[in-house]
Amino acid sequence: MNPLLLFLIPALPLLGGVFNVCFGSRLSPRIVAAVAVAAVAGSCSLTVALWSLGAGEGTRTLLFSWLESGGLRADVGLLFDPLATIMSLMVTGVATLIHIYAAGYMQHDRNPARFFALLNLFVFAMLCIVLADNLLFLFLGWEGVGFCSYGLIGFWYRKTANADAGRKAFIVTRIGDLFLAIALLWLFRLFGTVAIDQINGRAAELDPQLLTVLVLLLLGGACGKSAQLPLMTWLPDAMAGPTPVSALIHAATMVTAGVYLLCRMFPLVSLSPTGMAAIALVGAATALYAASCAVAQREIKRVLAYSTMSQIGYMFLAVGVGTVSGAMFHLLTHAFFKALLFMGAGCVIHLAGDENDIYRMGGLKRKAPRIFWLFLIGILCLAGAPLTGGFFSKDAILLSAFARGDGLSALLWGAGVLTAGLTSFYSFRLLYLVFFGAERQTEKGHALSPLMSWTLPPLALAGLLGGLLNLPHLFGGHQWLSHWLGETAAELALPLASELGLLLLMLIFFGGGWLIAHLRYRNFPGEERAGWRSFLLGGWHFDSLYEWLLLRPYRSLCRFCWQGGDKALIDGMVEGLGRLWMDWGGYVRRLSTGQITFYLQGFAWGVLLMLGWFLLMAVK
Amino acid sequence: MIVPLEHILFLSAILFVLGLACVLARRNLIMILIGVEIMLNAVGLTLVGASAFWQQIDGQIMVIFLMAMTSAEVSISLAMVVYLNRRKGTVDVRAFDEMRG
Amino acid sequence: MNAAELYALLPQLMLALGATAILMLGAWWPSRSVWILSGVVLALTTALAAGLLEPTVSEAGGLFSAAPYARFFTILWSLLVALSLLLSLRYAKTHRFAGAEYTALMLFAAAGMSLLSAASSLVGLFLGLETFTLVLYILIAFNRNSTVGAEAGLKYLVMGAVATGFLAFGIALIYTSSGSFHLPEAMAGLQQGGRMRPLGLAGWAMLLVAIGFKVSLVPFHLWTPDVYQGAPAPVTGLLATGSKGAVFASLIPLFAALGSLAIELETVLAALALLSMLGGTLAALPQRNLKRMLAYSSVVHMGYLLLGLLSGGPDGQRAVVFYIVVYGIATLGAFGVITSFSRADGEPQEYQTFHGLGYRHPRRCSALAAFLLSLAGIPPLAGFFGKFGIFHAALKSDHYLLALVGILTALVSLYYYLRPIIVLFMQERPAQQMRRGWVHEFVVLAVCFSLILYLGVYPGPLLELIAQVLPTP
Amino acid sequence: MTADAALPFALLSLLLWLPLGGALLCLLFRHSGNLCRWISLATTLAVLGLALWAALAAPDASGWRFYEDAAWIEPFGIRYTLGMDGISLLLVLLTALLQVVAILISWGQKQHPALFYALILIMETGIIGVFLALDLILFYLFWELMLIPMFFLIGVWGHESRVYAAVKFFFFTLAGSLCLLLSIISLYLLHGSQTGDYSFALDALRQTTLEPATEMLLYAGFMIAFVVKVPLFPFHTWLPDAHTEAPPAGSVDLAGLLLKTGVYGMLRFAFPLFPAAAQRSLPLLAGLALVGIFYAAWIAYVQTDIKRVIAYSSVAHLGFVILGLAAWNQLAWEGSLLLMVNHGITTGALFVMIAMISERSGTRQLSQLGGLWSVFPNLSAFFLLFCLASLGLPGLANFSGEILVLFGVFKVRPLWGGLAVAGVVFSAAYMLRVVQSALWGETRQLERNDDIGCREWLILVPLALLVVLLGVYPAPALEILREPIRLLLATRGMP
Amino acid sequence: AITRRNPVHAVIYLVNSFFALALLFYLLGAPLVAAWEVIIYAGAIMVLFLFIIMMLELAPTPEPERMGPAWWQWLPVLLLALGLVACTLLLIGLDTAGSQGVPHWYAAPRDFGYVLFGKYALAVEVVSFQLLFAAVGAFYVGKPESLKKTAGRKS
Repeated sequence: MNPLLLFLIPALPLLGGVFNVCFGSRLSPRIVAAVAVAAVAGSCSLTVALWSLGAGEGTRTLLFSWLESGGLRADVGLLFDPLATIMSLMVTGVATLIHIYAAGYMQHDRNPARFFALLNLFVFAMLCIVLADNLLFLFLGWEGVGFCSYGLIGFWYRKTANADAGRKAFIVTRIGDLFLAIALLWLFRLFGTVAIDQINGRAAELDPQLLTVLVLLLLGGACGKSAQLPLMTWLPDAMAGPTPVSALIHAATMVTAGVYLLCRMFPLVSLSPTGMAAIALVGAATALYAASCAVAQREIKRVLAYSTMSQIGYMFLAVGVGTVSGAMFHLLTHAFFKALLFMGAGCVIHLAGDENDIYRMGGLKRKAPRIFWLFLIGILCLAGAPLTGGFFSKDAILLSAFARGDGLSALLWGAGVLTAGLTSFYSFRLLYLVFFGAERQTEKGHALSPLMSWTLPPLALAGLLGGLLNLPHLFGGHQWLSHWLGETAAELALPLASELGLLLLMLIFFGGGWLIAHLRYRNFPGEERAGWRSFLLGGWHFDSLYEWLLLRPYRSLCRFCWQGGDKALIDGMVEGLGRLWMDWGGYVRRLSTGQITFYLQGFAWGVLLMLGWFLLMAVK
Repeated sequence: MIVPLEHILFLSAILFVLGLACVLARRNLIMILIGVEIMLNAVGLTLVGASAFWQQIDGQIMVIFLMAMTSAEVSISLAMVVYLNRRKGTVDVRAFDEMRG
Repeated sequence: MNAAELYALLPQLMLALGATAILMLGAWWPSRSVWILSGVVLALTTALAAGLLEPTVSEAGGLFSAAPYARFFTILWSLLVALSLLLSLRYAKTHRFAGAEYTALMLFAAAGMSLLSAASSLVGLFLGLETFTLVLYILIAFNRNSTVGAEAGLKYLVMGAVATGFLAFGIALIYTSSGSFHLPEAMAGLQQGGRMRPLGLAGWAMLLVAIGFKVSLVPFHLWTPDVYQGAPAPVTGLLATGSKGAVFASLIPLFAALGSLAIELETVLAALALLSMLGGTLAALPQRNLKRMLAYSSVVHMGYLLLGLLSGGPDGQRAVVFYIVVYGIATLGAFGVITSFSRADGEPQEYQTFHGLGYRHPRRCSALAAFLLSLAGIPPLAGFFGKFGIFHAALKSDHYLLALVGILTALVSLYYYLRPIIVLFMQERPAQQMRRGWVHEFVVLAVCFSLILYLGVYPGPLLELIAQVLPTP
Repeated sequence: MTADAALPFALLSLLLWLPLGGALLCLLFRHSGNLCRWISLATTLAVLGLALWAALAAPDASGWRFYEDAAWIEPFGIRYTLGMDGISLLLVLLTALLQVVAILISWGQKQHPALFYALILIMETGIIGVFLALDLILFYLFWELMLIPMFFLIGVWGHESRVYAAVKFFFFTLAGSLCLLLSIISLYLLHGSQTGDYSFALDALRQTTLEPATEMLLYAGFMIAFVVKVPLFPFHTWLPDAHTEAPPAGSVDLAGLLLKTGVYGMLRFAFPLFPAAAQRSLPLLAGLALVGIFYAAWIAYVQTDIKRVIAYSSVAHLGFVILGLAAWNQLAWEGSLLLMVNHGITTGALFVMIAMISERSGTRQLSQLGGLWSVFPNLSAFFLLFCLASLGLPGLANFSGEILVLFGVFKVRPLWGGLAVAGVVFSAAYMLRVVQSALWGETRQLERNDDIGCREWLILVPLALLVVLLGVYPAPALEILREPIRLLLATRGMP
Repeated sequence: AITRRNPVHAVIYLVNSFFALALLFYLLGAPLVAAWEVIIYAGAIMVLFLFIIMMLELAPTPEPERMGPAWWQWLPVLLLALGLVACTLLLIGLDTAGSQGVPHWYAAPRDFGYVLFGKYALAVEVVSFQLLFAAVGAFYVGKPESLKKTAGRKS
């Protein structure tokens, strides 16, 4: 098969996007949506068709040289290796479903061209990240998804809050990008190339301390994109976008790009223990933090957003403890069930009459039983109910952490387990509040488009059965994913008993969370006091902290530079100089008094001075 | 030898400065012009002295030109004085300061 | 005196005799335009004669040189006066000038200026200078309806008379010291053991006062704005260009004759140049009257010229002569625009009368802008190469400080040159309509404008010509 | 030396004087604004065509594609020497393009149209002259020639405080120019006294041997002129005023072209003439550039006038360009020049768009704009595109230059590079603020409701295509630049 | 002469000083110049001055006392003058030529005329033109208003 066909994978969404940009506003919404869906679906089927190219070392292919100058060479080139295949399949697959869903979701929108164009472009950019064979091309995709996310979060731009959320997302992730860019520059300085495989291959030549710095920089980049501590504040706000966007970008794909990046660079990353520890620590901390926040959220999508953050924390943890397959495994399952949950949430919001607040929902189970069941599957996966995809992937990560055996790992493991409990609690809290109890919503709901409801089952299926991808030996699996990714060291050196014990522990935490949620929210009265919840609701008030710590000083700095620096100092100096000349000019001018006698005295003084000077000269 | 050249020059210099002082101090237009005449006469003295010193006639000839020139100037100046006096009714130079600055 | 010498001075004689003839005939047949136009023709003929006739002797009567250098300036001043006369055709009509007298005086002024530029002796210098000074006394006060004109005339007269005294005293002292009026001998006679004799120094001090007055160097410049403001615009044009240029033209042979003794005067000249550049610039900044601004700007330009003179050498001299030409054209043009805007009740001088005028009278106003920019030394106008030459010469002769001050003042001076331009073109307020220009005025302005542009783009030929006519090898 | 022997006419001279001819025609037919419009459009298009034709020629061994030399002012040793290598070519192309845009954007000029078009054309001659001249005085002449038309463009057709802005612009740049003149003359004299050959030719003057102190002094004189024009912090304050007050075409020319002349001057004259001094000045240059990147971005963030934001963004971008120059290697220099071209296009396009927006909304205040997308989706889409390009989104024009600069800088000075990257975040902050206030939110009071018309499409589509093309496939431009830059870097005294 | 308040007195004093100067000229061997000094300066110019003064004083002028300088007006001028005198005298005194004597010498009027109309013939021409134009100018400027009007109409 012609490797150049690989370029069609990202190119199809690009073409779709460009088509909709150029002509979308003149075509009917149906055609627009159809083009978008077709582009992504085509890309998905191509991925499947070209699957074989990705085996083993993978395939490298090159279209043209993007930037070439003085030793730098950045191609538009793809690296279709196992990691990329699996990721691109996930991206295109989930994206196809979400596109279809979106076609239904947006069918009342007057002009969806912008939406679908951006969505297509997003898929293109995401595929660039996934498939890029060099870091610069990856960076293109990296920024591209950032922009598309910006555009889509603020899609309903009339509300300033939405646009603000988009901007926040863009800028906060850009802070992360800054680190990635520095890492990129540094790597080029060190290796003279930006090709991923070369960098990975020669990473061992580097000084360990330098390596640590590089890894930390990469981590910074990943944190920004994946909403990890401390750059996580944008994700909850990003829920202002349309739900399919949240599902695609802020759950399944873009936010996992950070994880993907770290996996991509894993040969390099793994060489720095400090860096790895930092990654794991960030992951675990974020997981715990986000889970704690999710407990108190009131908006359905914000709950999911925090849960996404928390789950990505797990993935970081996985990378940090050295299991790429674990990370990728959780990434995949999470993509499925979280997309499912978001899309389900979209349906719920529709049904509840565009109501977001879960305290004002309830009793939806009777109204839409099918959605309930699908949502339940998602919740179970998220909470880590045994035998669901989420259960296996999460378990694999915790096992790996536990298996490392050192103190830090134990701590991380503990955090992971605690998080699992919290996850279970807030998942079921969500479920109960939305679907059980009395109907609390005031608005009348809309009917669901079939396009919306029928895209959920495949995802539900994928979520449920996702575990099969990397079924551990304990359950008779072959760990297909690990093998596909070429990870041989994934065999855990744990005794079976402790493995089982750990499983049991997980089960206990799952059950405990469920139980508490059941007791508290089975028949929820409607409101609960704020108190400590407001602290969690506000995400530990990180936003205000940043506002006080960074934004306000920044704004004052800006204003100071303008008024103080430019206007007062530089312009003041220049204008002051001008005024000085003017003033002196005024004095000199006043010498012309109009009096002849005075003018003649000027003569006399002049001649006196000259004579005096000549006298001095003559005497000398 | 009659006198050293110095003495002639001293005398003419003093005369010149006296004329200048008159020009500077007086406000009456006519007095200013008289001051100028004194200055020019001092110059004449110098020239005649120098002419004698170098035993050349050129210096004296210059004095003649000076005189001719002076008379031309004086005629114009006095015409101007008459003209100005007719316009402003005064010969005080302080009155002529319409333009300044 | 013989025929050859007379022949050598034919152009000047033509001017003087022609002036007399016009004066005489004008008494019998009073007509304004006829005499002014015949004055123009006469001046042009003179220029032609000076350009074509090759004199057989190099010096006439030991007073005036007939060298190419002198003839160059004869042509220049004749042309200048021709242009000024052409320019004043309408002006003379609106202000009811006596045509024959006016023409005769202007022509005689041209004769005086060219005599001054040609002077090869101190006597010649004195006579040339006095000739046109006398004429200017009258011309400045020529407009008998104007009080300011009379005041200006008075100021110039009194100051001029005193300056004449200084000039004569200076010449007398130098003569005393050296025993000769003829420039090379007179200057050589000042030397004593490689230094200048004290008497010579005293003489030079007096001489510099007179020169400083004529070309208005600080601190002898105070009369300048008043006289510029009061005098009729065409006369101011002549005063600003011809009288100053002629003095500088005469200074070049004077300094050339001085030779190495010039070092003695250097500090004083440098100080004068410095003061002129700075003082003129400063005083011009707050001006709101175009003529006064031009007066102060001329002070600055004289500072530049002095800087060029100070730099000496063929480069400096060439730069000075070129600058005189370029400055003359631009200044004449600027006053030409003022002339053509003038009305019977006065000339527009205050900036506020110029508001937005650029769009009512685009041709004249753009010409004015071009002249001002040329004075400011903005390429591609001729003023740039003028300044370029001066700074080039100054740097070549290691006058770094002066060159720096020159650059600085050139920068600051831009402000006052831009102000009228801003007023002309960048003000919303509709302006009053000015007089429609006469075709004569347009001809003059067009000539000045094209010269400014031509010399700004292709100054080579003129520079080469100047280099050829310079007095010293 | 002449590569254009095959051509039947002097291409460079034609390129140079054609706009001036157009300007004279405009002034001649000044009573018919419509005719002037077409004359100027035809002229600029012809120049563009010529420039494109010039791009087809191959460079000769010494790097010149075209070269012309003629005697001019013999007494001073000034010659009329024009030369076009890759750098000039690219910048001339940019000039030709942006001038067409400038004419098109001011199509509806009501106030004194003839003079307006004539001035734009005169400025084109000046700018092209700067990019082609190889004799220092000739260069200086064109350098100043750009000034007067710009002064009038700002002063006559500008907005509220136009006179202040025009005068400020004139003074800042003239102050620099005069230092340049002083340096040029001194260098000429030094060279003349050393070799006896008084010449202003660049090639000749490069052979001058200089004392380090003298070299530094002369170099400083050159650099002040260029740095003011660029403008580098802290000489930049004329720019926001000039930009804000200038009419659209003026802003386009100012941002797109005039600023470039400063950088070009450094590359073509200051660095090759004084390589050692240039080397020593690099840290200072880089420091100022870095400060400028941040400082300008910060100030841009709190501006209320949309034009001022873009103006400050220009300062920041030019900071990147200078930083690239300071890195002194092939990579960074190619990046700098590419960024310069890209910045010219994007910022030019942004000013064009601001003009269109303020025509419709009647204001340039960010606080009074809003919700434009719902009324003018096409217009807004273009605006968004150019804003994104300006904030350095990969795949669009600015990024390709910026990242090359960063690579080049980081290669030699990691600290500078690392700091400069941080500037990117701030650029996103102010650019998005503009997008936010203009496009999103509730729609405000508008004066017109029509989305972009035919003429505007004609302006925007080529610019947009270029922005994308230069972002995705800048190779042709880099190819043109490669050889000249290599030659520049390989010259005497340059390490 | 310079301190007199009344210009007439000043002129009379001045004539005195001219006579004295003429004597000096004669002593320095310039009899012709001395004669002209008396004739032109004392005879013509001063008489002209007197005439003008007389003519103008017919017009009512504000108190002549005020026109004279007050004592304080003299002070800076006096200082200036003293400084100038000092400088000039010192400069002259420094010159070695100063101490040499002026020889007995006599410029015969015949030689004088010969030089004047031989060597300086051109200058004489120029001066004559000057005088002519000065006369014209004086006439033009001095014309009374009424005359001017008729002249304006005629020309």
